Amino acid sequence: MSEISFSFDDKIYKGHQGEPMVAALLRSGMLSITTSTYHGRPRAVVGLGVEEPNALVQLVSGTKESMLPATVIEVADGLAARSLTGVGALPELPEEARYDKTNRYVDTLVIGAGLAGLKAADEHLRAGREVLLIDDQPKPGGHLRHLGLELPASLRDVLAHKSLTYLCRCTAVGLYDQNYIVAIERRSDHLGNSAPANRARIRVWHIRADQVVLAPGAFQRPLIFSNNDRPGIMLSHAAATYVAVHGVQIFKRAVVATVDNQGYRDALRLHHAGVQVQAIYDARPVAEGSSVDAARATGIPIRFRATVLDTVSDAEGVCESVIIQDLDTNETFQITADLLAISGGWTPIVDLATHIGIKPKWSEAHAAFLVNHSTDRLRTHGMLAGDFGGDDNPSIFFGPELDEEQSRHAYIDLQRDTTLHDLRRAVGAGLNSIEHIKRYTTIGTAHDQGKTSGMLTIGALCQLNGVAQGGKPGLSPADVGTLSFRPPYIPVPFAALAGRERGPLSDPIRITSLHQWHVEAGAIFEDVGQWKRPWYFPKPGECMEDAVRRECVAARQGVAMMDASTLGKIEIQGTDAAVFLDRIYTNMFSTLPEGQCRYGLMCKTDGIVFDDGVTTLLGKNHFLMTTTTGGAARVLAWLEEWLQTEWPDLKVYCTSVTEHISTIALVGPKSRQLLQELVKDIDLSNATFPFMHSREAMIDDIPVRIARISFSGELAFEINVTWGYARHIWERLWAMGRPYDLTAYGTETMHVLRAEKGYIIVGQDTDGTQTPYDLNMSWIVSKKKEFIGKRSFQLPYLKAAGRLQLVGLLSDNGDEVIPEGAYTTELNAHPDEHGKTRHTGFVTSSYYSPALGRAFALALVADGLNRMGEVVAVPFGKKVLRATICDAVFIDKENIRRD
Amino acid sequence: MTNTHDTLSPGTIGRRRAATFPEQPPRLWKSVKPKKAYDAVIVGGGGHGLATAYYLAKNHGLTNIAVLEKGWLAGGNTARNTTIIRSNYLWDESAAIYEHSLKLWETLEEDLGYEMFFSQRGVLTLAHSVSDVRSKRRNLYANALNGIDSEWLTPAEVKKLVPIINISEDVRYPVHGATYQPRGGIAKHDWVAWGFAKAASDLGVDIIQGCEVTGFDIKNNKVQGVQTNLGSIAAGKVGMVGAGHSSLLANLAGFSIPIQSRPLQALVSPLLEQVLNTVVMSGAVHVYVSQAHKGELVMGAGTDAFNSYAQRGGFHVIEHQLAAALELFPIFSRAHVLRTWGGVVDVSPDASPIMGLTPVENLFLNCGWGTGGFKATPASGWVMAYTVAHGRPHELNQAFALDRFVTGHLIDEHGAAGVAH
Amino acid sequence: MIAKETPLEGMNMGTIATVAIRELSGLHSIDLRVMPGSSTQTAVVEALGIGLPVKPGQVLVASISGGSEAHALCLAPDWWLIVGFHEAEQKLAALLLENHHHFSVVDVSGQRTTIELEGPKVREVLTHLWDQDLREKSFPIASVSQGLMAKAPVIVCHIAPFRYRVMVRSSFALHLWKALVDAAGEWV
Amino acid sequence: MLHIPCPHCGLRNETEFHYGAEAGVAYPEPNVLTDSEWAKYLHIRANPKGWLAERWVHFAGCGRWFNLWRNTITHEIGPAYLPFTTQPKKPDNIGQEGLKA
Repeated sequence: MSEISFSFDDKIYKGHQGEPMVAALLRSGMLSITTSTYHGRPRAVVGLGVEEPNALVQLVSGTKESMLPATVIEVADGLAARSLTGVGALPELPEEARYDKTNRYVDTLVIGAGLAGLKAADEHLRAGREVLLIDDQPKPGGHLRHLGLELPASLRDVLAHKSLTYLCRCTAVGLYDQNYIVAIERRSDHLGNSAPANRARIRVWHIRADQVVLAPGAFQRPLIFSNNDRPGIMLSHAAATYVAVHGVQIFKRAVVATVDNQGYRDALRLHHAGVQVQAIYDARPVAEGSSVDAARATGIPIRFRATVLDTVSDAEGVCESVIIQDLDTNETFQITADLLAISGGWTPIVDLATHIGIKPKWSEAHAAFLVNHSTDRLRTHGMLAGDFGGDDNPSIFFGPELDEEQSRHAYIDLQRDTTLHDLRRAVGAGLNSIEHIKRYTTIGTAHDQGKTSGMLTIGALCQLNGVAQGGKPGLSPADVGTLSFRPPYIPVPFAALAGRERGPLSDPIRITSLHQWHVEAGAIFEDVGQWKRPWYFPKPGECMEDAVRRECVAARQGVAMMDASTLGKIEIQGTDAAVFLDRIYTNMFSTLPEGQCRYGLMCKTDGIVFDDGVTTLLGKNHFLMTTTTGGAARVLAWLEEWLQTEWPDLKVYCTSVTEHISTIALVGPKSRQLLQELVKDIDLSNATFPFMHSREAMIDDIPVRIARISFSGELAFEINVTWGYARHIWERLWAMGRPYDLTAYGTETMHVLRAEKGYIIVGQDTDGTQTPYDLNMSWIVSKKKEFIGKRSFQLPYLKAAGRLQLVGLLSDNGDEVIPEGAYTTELNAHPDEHGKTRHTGFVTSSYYSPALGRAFALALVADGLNRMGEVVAVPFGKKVLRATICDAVFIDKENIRRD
Repeated sequence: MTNTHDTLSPGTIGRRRAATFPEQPPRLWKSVKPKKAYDAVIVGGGGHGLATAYYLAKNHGLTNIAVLEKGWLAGGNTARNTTIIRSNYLWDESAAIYEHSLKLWETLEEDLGYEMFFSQRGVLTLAHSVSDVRSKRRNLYANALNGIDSEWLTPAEVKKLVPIINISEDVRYPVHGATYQPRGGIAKHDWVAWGFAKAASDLGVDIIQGCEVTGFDIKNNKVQGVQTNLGSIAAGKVGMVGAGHSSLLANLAGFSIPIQSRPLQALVSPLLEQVLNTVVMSGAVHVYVSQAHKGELVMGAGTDAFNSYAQRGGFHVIEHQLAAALELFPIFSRAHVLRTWGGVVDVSPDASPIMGLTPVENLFLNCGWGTGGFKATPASGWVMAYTVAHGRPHELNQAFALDRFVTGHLIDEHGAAGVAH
Repeated sequence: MIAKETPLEGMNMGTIATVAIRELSGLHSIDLRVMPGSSTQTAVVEALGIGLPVKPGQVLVASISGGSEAHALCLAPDWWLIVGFHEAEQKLAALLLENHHHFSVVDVSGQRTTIELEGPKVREVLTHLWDQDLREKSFPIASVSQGLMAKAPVIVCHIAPFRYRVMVRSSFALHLWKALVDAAGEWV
Repeated sequence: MLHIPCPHCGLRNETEFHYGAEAGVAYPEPNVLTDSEWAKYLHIRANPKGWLAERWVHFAGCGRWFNLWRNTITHEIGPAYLPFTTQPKKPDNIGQEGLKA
């Protein structure tokens, strides 16, 4: 292991590449590395891994991770960190690291590369299965690593098996339905400065496994006693590992307090590493086993029915001596110790299993909650399943009885600084559910999510309830139940979960075949769903208002063109196509002659307008439906739903051609003349090619379909052409249109033009509450046939008087464009005693019309169709405008211009 | 007691301790065993049920009442929501009840004598497209006529209020503006329920946990009481306030309601130095975020697509939500997801609640709050207490009756106002 | 002849040593819808002169006149995409006029474009964006599947060893291209 | 992320599907219904705790609608079946991941 330097709280430390940061700090004598979140008490490392409640740091180097336990940070050259008091900081620096995600399907996923996991992997490999083995440590072996032992050769062979993939530094953070596992692989932090720039720092694995094996191991748990949070008090397994494996030599005299044989094993390791183990205090009345015998043989004094009651600190708050209580006589005595190693039993890591709702079961024999599970899909192995190995015979003991004052310093959750006293208060307040107690005390809600404090809480509640009920034993942990564990198992950076969905990749951008032209022409775009649509095309120096006026004038007086390709397009074929459309649309399509187009409106079953568009009968039993831009997918899904689930007898097939066909709208009195210059094979005159007709034609040997459709009321042609030729056609028109001052226009001008004609936009002039009647479109509601939504028109409210109806609105001041969304009121409306003013409707669309030379609006007004000519008030901000209700068609009511 | 808690943030970079909570009172509520009979029984011990019981006792003098909770008190959606409080709804009927609620919130801590960390830090609702702006502005004008405080902020003003927001034009869905309700904010959800529970308990209401209703005693189409796992309980009147389980309760009483139960997920980060003093919502990109009193970021997601009572949802919903959040708040990239969880919300066809009478006499219904029920807790309790006490709806819940689905008079909040968080 | 544009204009990047990503320009494709097992399907197959795979997910490669290959992709029980068969529509034209046959044929050549990925890292790149099972046993050569890739609707075909085609809706093509290039960041 | 068995495409992730609520609610003859019967068709769908026969559409895949037994408490997936075919009987708890409904 190469020696490197890293910094912690601005001081330089030496360490071995890859070792835990806390090991290097401890070796340097750095014990108290932070102070606690609320009480400001000095705190040092307690554990070995993600369960660590105290040693939280922020990375100052690299990605500047906001909060990590220093137990899981592998030191590398250039690493810099600073201590935290349980509150993270978010630096306002751009995140430059890459994050990615991947998907993996596998026969067997084994979580945990300790002995149990490796053995399970071996079994599955032998059964001919492909195995993915993930483990959160840098190296396989689990506890073996903490013991400084190498893997046996047989297990090294497992790792080398061709059907096994092993991912280290990879933590399963969530187990979801149908064996879906989310895991987080840390790929570059441990490399420090030598990490390749293009390497994703964290990879999120989405794993789907036929079988999942959970072998996550267990955490050692602490004990509850007074002043149990002092630096120098450590879980025994952690203390022994730091001393024996990582060469930490700062502890001279140790005391071990235990409830199981693990304390003996760790005492032996400390002893062999040169620490003077002064005594083992075992809460049990008796202990047996090889580790007990071995401890005895070394001469370490062992005392049963004794445990730690309190600790005494030096001026810095560091543990200096320990007060031991005899559990039978309650006598106490003091013993000096700079290390108090605690072994409170094991808490198997049940988290993942509980994510999908499995309830852990309390085992008296193990003094632990276990998940012993074995189905075809999910199995538990190792400590989680109760295989504690060794000679353990743990006691259900969480700490001695403490008085009021002692309980104020007996910490349950070190990160949250919550004490036994806090628990007592919670119980005293009448709370008996562990969930209430968690919420009252905040135990288990900090960075470590109660990995060590959860079980202590349960233990303490058992004790407290025992006291409350006036006798022992009180509740069993089985009665209290566990806290609920929720994903993720460890905190996961937002950036990792966002993964690749950053910036432009956060949501697809959809573009048309003509997009690049629009970009080059300087278009300003608007987002319409996922589409980028040109909003307007400003000339140099023009503001939006200028550009839109110019575009409007061109369309009404000359010729203008827009990209209408985003409209949804659906081919509908089959002998029942017309019957089908009759059921879908409120109006009749079975009467539509071939080669002609018809505007249609569709409702949902509730009678509310849902989409609209023009449908053309291209040939026998062959329609082309257009939908709104936003409605394309919705409408196709709607058609398919009815065909598949209600009317399978109808012979109809629907196919989306939204992208296959690009649509160019050529609009204006000069559009025919211009287009005829390019179209040689058909006559575009009104007599041979009337309004709402569709024709096939050629432009430059490119087949196009031209329709006399107008969304502006002007003479207009929609040119449909396959995606690959759209730009050619557009540019040809553009070139040929120069003498006509052909003008490109965007959606804003389209909106003005259509509003001048009173044409609705579904979703703008409707809000999900309008029937066709409300939109003054009774003409489109067929009386002769049944269609979806018709029945609902009979519901009382849908046919009630006073409904909002679509009308025009002209403000007294023609220069003033009424804000869209503004409400109408009666002229003399005033706020009532509650400050509310009754309104009568609202403005849906509002623009300045160059053609009218004034502003105008569309509005939904109560009973509006019967109130033509009436004046309403439109209050907004501090202003009140007066406006007159009028017909929603402002231009060319006689429909002369379109021909 | 309002608007004082936000000053705890030093607003400077540097190590600091997290804010602490004040001590709780020595006793919150008494857990009791059910009596044989009550004047009224409220089924469901969440915020709404407890508030109903409290106002029944306080406003209507009915104290021989019980709240029956099948699990632990307020352990359902009350414990699982993201605590956003606002009243700037689009439709008059919605605005009226949510504004009534907000007014109650403004004096609730004093009324109950219990601190709930109600903090009027303001709620921003972002608009990300031209059409988004149009509908948000309509909302703003509607609020003005309904006497509800609401302002329009330009992107620059948004940035001034929430400096960590990215208002660049280059993000996938840039901020085009926002409505802002200064009186909106957050409260500490558990404490709200506990406050109502304590106050109700102090007024003599029996709070009974671990009591699951398994049936209704109905004679001549009139409710006589409920059957529970703890035995039969006679009741003159019964209020069903069972949130995600409403349709099951209705079925037990012999009728059907238009409710689907869906998972709604939320998440929280570890404690962070204060960076966000305003609640920020964006229906368009599914971000609902605030930074709680102690410093954790609290975020809500959208509902999962399918019916479920499992109190958990899919992780993809969370991943998608975080991607959207980072677009708006690049500074969050180094924050961590500490914990995710799910609730079961009852969703009605028009995303508005259903409150009032049922086909069974003396049996009353309050459900369908979907993703937005927390903010309505006081008003929901207020009007339900009235409805239970008088056997007819309060003027504020008249429009939310079950029969609106027959008349067609829906109050369609998802049509125009986006997500009802 | 006027050149037909494609959404990605023949963009290509990467190397076949790891992964090469390129647009295949101008693949003709038609959507064919017909009731499986019907006499119409028999007639359609006869008129086309190539077989149709039976199960959704299958690809049938057929030699057609001129020595080129056509691919018939079964996308649903009654839905095929026929790629690279220019004469298909023409061959079916007469049949369409017969009243008793219910089927539909739609030229969708412009609806999608095809991105081909090839190289030893191809699966690693794809699995970054594709949440379906790409293991050989689940998705062998001559398999096809529809789904979402970087939220864009796509059809994925396993064409040959270490060679896949992703047919993407034209409006999403540039988005998907960027996503693929991003996903391949560690290899190209 | 549910893993849903499309009858045509096999197991796929939930994100490829849209949900369609209770299965087997046929479109009624609208004009013979009272307003309240019509409202029931429009708005009321089963919402049981436990097994629910529900509709899904594989929108991102084959585009086909199908029905599925699924448990709303445990998220166990039961058999899928096509519209207009006989509904398989309500599953016993198959004990996926050992959960009991």
